[in-house]
Amino acid sequence: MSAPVELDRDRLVWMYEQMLRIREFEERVKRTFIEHPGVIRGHTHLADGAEASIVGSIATLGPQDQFFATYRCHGYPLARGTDPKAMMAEIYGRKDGLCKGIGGSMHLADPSNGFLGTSGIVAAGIPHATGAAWAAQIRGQGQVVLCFFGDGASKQGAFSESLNIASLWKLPIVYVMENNGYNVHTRTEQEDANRAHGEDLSVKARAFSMPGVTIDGRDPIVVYETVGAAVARARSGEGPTLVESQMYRLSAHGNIIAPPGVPLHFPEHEAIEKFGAPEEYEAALQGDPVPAFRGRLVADGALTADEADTIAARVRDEMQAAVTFGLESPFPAVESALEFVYA
Amino acid sequence: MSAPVELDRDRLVWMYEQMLRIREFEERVKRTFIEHPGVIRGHTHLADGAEASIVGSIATLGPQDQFFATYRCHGYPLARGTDPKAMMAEIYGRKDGLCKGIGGSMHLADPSNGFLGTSGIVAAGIPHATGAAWAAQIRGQGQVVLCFFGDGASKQGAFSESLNIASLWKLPIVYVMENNGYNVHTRTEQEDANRAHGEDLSVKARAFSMPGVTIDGRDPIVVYETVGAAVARARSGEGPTLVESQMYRLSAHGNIIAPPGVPLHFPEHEAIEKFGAPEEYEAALQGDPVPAFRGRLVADGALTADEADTIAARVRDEMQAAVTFGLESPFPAVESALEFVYA
Amino acid sequence: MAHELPFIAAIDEAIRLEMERDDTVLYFGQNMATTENEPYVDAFGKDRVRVTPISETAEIGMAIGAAMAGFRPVVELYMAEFMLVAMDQVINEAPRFRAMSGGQVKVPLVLKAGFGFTAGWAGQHTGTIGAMFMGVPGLKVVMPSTAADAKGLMATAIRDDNPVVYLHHYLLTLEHGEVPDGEYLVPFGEAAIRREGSDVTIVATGWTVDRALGAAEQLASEGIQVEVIDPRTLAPLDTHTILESVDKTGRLVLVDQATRHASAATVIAGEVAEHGFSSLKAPIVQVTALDATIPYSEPLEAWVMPNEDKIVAAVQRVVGAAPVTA
Amino acid sequence: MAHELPFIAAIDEAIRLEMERDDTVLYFGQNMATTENEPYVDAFGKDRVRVTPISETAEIGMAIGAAMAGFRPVVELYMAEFMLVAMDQVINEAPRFRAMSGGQVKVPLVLKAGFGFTAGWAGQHTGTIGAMFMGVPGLKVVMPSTAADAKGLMATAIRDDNPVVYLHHYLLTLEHGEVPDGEYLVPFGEAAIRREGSDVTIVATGWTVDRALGAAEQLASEGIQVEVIDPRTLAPLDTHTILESVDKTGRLVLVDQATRHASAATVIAGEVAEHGFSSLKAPIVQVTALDATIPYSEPLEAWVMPNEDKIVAAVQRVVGAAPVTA
Ligand SMILES: Cc1ncc(C[n+]2csc(CCOP(=O)(O)OP(=O)(O)O)c2C)c(N)n1
Ligand SMILES: Cc1ncc(C[n+]2csc(CCOP(=O)(O)OP(=O)(O)O)c2C)c(N)n1
Ligand SMILES: [Mg+2]
Ligand SMILES: [Mg+2]
Repeated sequence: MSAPVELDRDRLVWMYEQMLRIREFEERVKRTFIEHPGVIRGHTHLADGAEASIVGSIATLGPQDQFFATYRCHGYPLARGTDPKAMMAEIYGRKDGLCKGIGGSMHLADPSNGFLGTSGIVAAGIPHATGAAWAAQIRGQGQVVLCFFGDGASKQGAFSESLNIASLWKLPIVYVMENNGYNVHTRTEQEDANRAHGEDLSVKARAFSMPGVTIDGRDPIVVYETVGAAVARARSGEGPTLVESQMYRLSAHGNIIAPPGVPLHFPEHEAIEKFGAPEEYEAALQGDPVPAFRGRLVADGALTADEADTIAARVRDEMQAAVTFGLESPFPAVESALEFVYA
Repeated sequence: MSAPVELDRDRLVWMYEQMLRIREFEERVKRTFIEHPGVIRGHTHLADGAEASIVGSIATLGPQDQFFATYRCHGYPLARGTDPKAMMAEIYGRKDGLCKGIGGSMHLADPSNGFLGTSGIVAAGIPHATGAAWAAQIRGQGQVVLCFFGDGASKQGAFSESLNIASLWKLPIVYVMENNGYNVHTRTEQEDANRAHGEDLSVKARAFSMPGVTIDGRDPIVVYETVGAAVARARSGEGPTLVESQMYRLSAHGNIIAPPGVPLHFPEHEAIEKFGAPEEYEAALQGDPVPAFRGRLVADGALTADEADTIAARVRDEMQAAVTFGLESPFPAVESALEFVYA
Repeated sequence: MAHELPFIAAIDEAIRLEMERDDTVLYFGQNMATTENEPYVDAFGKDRVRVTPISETAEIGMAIGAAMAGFRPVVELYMAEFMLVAMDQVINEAPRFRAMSGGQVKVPLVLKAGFGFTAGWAGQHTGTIGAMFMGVPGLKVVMPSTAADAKGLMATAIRDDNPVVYLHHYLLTLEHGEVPDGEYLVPFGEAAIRREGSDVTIVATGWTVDRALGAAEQLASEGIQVEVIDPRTLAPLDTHTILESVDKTGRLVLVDQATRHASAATVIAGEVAEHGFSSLKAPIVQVTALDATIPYSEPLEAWVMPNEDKIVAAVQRVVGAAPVTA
Repeated sequence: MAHELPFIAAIDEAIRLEMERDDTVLYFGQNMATTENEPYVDAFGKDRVRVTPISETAEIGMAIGAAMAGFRPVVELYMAEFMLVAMDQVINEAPRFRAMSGGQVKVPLVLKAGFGFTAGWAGQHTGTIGAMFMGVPGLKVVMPSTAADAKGLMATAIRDDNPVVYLHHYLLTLEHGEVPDGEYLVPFGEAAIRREGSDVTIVATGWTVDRALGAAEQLASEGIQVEVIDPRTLAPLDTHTILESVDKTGRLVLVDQATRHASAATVIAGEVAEHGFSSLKAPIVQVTALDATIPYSEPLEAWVMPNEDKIVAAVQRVVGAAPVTA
C-alpha cells in the first residue's frame, strides 16, 4: 500500500503547523476554564496527544472527501480549514459559533469542509460515516470517508455492525481508531479482550475479513502513509480498512463533571489522578508528538528554529484572536433554540 | 480438546432417539397447521435439520448447567427432558402449556431443566446467556452455560459486545452459532463479510481473542466432541469458545406471515420458493442428519433395524400424545393475562 | 382517478413513485432484494435497493449518514420493535443533527415499520410503541389507517426534510381501499374526520379507527351520533381539529392499542384537558390495551385489546347512559 | 435517627447497605472499580463489583441473565440516554420474561441512570426520557427528588423482584438532605405531599419539585395556597393521592422537564381528566420544556426549560388571576 502524494517540505511544514494549531487551540480551551470561568459549560474533550494522528489522517483527503468524528472533535476541522474563531465561539455558546451556539464543543460540524457531524454517543457516528460512504459509492465520484473514533468505541455494537457492512459492500471508508489507552479512566486492557490477551486492537478487523493495521499514531508521517494507502485502496473500490492509531491522551478525558455552582476545570490525567502512576504520564510526555515532530523537521533541515518560532508566534496570535472573538461574540437570541428543530 | 465423557452405545442410541423426538415433534407442529387450522397462531420456527447439533450440544451438559436459545427453540428442551405435552400445549396456547399459554412457540422456558428463557429478538438472548455465565462464575460451582443462536444473529451488536466481555472475564460459556445458511431468505454470503470473502464465520472469534471452530453440525458425534471440549474448557475456568455449527434448515424459516383470516401454513424452503434452486434443497436432504445417524448406528451395529423401528414407534406415540394433550387442554382464564406481569 | 389496492400495496406504490421521481431516494433493509428478479432491484438497481444484515443500529445509522450526504433513504424495518435495538439512532441521533449543527445539515429519512401484530405474535412482536417517538423534537411520526393515507403519507414522508417514523399497522396489511392514481400527497399534521357526529368525539389511530367506526355504527342505532377523528400523524399532532370537534360535541373518548400510560391517547387527553376544558361536559375516557405483555393465547390476547364493545361502553359512559367509574 | 448527605451519597448508602445485607446484589458498569483501592471492590470483591466495556446492550442484557440465574444486579449507566442504545433490553426483554414464561422466572434488576443534565451538556445528554419507560407492563420507574427518597427508593428497587429503572436527576447530585440511618425503604407507588395547600395542586417530578416549591412560596405571598405532590415513582403511579388532592383544590398544574408530548405530565393529565373530571374547576395546565433539542448556549437552554416563573404563571392562570390561552 502506498500513499497518494509524496510529502514535500512545504507539506511537512504545513502538517507541523496544523499540529501546533490544534495543540494551541486546545490549550486555549483549557485555559478558558481558568481565565474565564463559566464561559465553557458541560463537557469538553481535548485532542492533545492526537495531533499527529489527526493531521496525518486529514492530510490524505481530497477536496470532496468527508469525515465524521466524536465529541473529541476540535482537531479535525482545524486541520481541514475550519475557522478557529467560529469554533471557539461555538465552544463559548455564542451567536457566531460554527453551529450558532446550539451544538457546543461536542457537536461541531462544518459540512462545507466535508465535516458532516459529530455524535456524543460513543460509536454512534460509526454507522453515520458508513452511510456517507455508501452515499459516496452510489454517487460514484471517487469520494472517500474517514471515520474517527476511540478504542472504547470498538466495544459498542454499532462498530461491529458497521464494519461488517462496509466490508461486505466494499465501501470507500477508512476507520481510524484512535487508541489512546483509555476510555475515561478504564484502561484498554480492562475492557478489551484483545488487549487483555496481549493482542493489538486491529485484529478486530479479522472478524470482518477486512485489512487491519496498528501504527504509531504519534508519528504523522506513518499515519499519513498508512491512512493514505487505505484511502487509496478505498478510492479504488477495494473496500475499507481498520487503522488502529496508537497514542496517548495528554489531558484528562474531559473537564470535571459537576452541577452548576461547582467551577469546572481539567483535572490531572487519570494515570496520575486515578492510578497513582505519574511515571506513566511522564513517559507519555516524552513521546509528545508535537515537539517530537518539530525536532525531527529541524534535525532533517526541513525547518529552521527561527521558522519554527515564526510559526509558533503566528499560531499563538491566531488562537488568541479566536479566544477574543469568542468572548466578544454575543449570545444567540433565545428564540433561535426553536429555529433549527426542523428542516 | 477432548470431550468429557465417552459415548457408549446406550448414549448413542439415546442421542438418536432425541434427534428423532425433535424431528417428530416438529413434524407434528407443522402438520397442525394443516390438520387443525387456526390452532397455532403467530410465527413458529422449526428445528428440523438442526437435530444433530442440538442433541450433540445438549448431551454435553451436566445437571446444573443452563442454556438459552432463540425463537427457534423447540429442540433443546426436548433433548433436555422437558415434557413434550406441556410444550405442545404451549404452542397451542393452552392452560397446561409450559408457560401457561402466555409465551407461545417463540418463548419456551423451563428453568427447572436449566432452560431459562428465549428471546424472539435476534441476538438479544446472547447477553442473557452471558449474564447467566457470569452468575455461574460468581457462584463458583462449575456450572456452564450454552448459548444457541443463528448465523444471522452474529451481525447484531449484542453478539460482539457479549463475546468481548465473555473472553475478557473468562466466563464459563460456549457460544453455539447454528449456521443454517440463511437468515429468513437472505443467504449468509449476502450479509456476512466473512462468508462473502470465502471464510468461515468462526473467524469472528479472532476479534475477541477467543477460540473459534467450524464443524459439521449434522454429525452429532462431532458436535458432541467439539462442544464437549469447549464445555470442559469453560468449566475449568479457561473461558468461552465460539463454535460455528454448520447445517441446513429443512423447513422454511417459519410459517407464512399473514393477518388473521388468511390460513397459516409452512411454505416451501426459500431455496425453492425464493431462489428457484430446488437442487440446493435436494442436496441438503441428502445430508439430513436424522436418517444419516440412524444409518450410521445401524451400520456400526449399535442399533438393529428392529430397535430403530421400536424407537420410531415409541416416538410417534409420544408425540401423538402431545398433540392430543395440547388439543384437549382448555384455554387459560383470560384474567391470567394479568397474573404474571409482575413478580 | 382512483384504483383499489391493499394497504401494503398502497405504501409500495408511493415508494415506487417517489423512487422514480427522485433518484436520491434509497430503499433498503433486511430480507428484501435478495434475488436477481426483485421488482425494486429491476427498476432501480442494486445501488439504490439493498438487502442488509440484521443490524438495525447500522441500518438506521447508515440512513442518517446517507441522508446527511444528500440522499433520502427509506429503511424497511418490518416490525417497529426492532427499532428498539437501535433506539439511540432513532431518538438521539437522526432528529438531533439539524439542531446541533445550527441548521447546517438535514436528515431526511423514513423508518418504515409495521406494528401491533396482535395475531398470536405474543410478548415481543405485538407492541404499539408509536407514542415513544412523540415529543422528540425534530422527529415526525406517521400512522395511517386507510390505503389512500398509507400512500399519501408515505410520499409526504419521503419528501419531508426531516426524519420520519412511518408506522403501519400489520392487521391492516391486506385491507383494501380506494387509492388516488399517480402523485398523491397527504399533508402532515392534518387529522381526518372519518365520520361526522354531534354527541361524542372519538379519536382513534391505526387499526383502532375501524373499531371506532364500528362502534359509532352501533351507537347510531341507539341515537348517539359519534364523530370519529383519525389524527393520521402523531407528530405533528393536529390538536386543532380535535379541539374543534370537542367544542361541538363536548365529549371525548380516546382509543389506542397501546397500554394506558404509553399511548398517544394520553397525550391527546392532556391537550384537550388544557385547551378544550371549557368545552368538556364529561370526563375524557381512554380505551386502551390492558397493562399486560401481550399473551400468546387467543382469548387472552383478545381480552387485553381495545375492541368495539369497550368503545361502545366508554361512549355510553360519557353520554351518561352508563355511570363513570373511577 | 438521621444524618445529612448529598443526594448522590444517599443512593450510594442504599446500594452499600443492600450489598451488605444480600450477597446476591451485584453492582457493575462503566468506569467504576477500575483500580485496586475502590471502596466497593474492597468491601464486596471483584466478583460482585466490576467495570464493563462501553457495551450497554451487553451490560443490561447480562444483568437480565444474571437476574434470571438468581442474582440482583444494579447496573450503573451514568446517563439515561445511554440506555437508548440498549432499549430493546430495557423495554422488550427485562420486563417480558416474567409474563412470557408464565411466571416461571423473575428478573430483579436495577438500571441506575442520571438524567436531565441541563448544564451545558447540549443535544444528546440532557434529555428527560423517564416517560418512555412508563406503560411498559412489568417495568417499574423511580424518580426521587430528595436525598431521603433517593436512599429509600434505591433500597426498595434492589429488593423488588422486577426490573426497575432508577432515574436520578443530575442537577440534584450535590443537593444535601436529611437521610434516615440504617435500613430505610420507601414504598413504590406512594406519592409524597411536599407541601399542603388548598387552592391548586401541582404535581412535579425530580428536579422540578424544588422549582414547584419555590413557585408555591412565591404564590403564598399572593395568597394562593398550593399543594405540591411528588409521585416519586412514575410506575407504579399513585394517581390516588393526586386525585384526592385535586378533589380538594379543583385545580391542577403539572410540571415536567420533558417535552410536552413525551412527559409523565401528560399521563397524569390523562388520568385526572378521566377520573377526577368532576373535581376540576379549571383546565389542567402543563408546564414542560419547549419542543427543542436542548441547546448548548446557556440563555437558550434556560429559555426552553420549565422554571419558577413559568410555574407561577400557570398557577395564576388556573386560579383565574390570568387568562387561559390556547
Ligand atoms: C453509548 C455511550 N455510553 C457511554 C458514554 C459515556 N462516555 C463518553 S466518552 C466515553 C469514553 C470513550 O472512550 P474512547 O472510545 O476510547 O474515546 P476517547 O474518549 O478515549 O477518545 C464514555 C464511556 C457515551 N457517551 N455513550
Ligand atoms: C432485532 C431483530 N431484527 C429482525 C428480526 C426479524 N427476524 C426474526 S428471525 C430472523 C432471522 C434470523 O436468522 P438467524 O440468526 O440465522 O437464525 P435462523 O432463523 O436462521 O435460525 C429475523 C431477521 C428480529 N426478530 N429481531
Ligand atoms: Mg480512548
Ligand atoms: Mg440462520
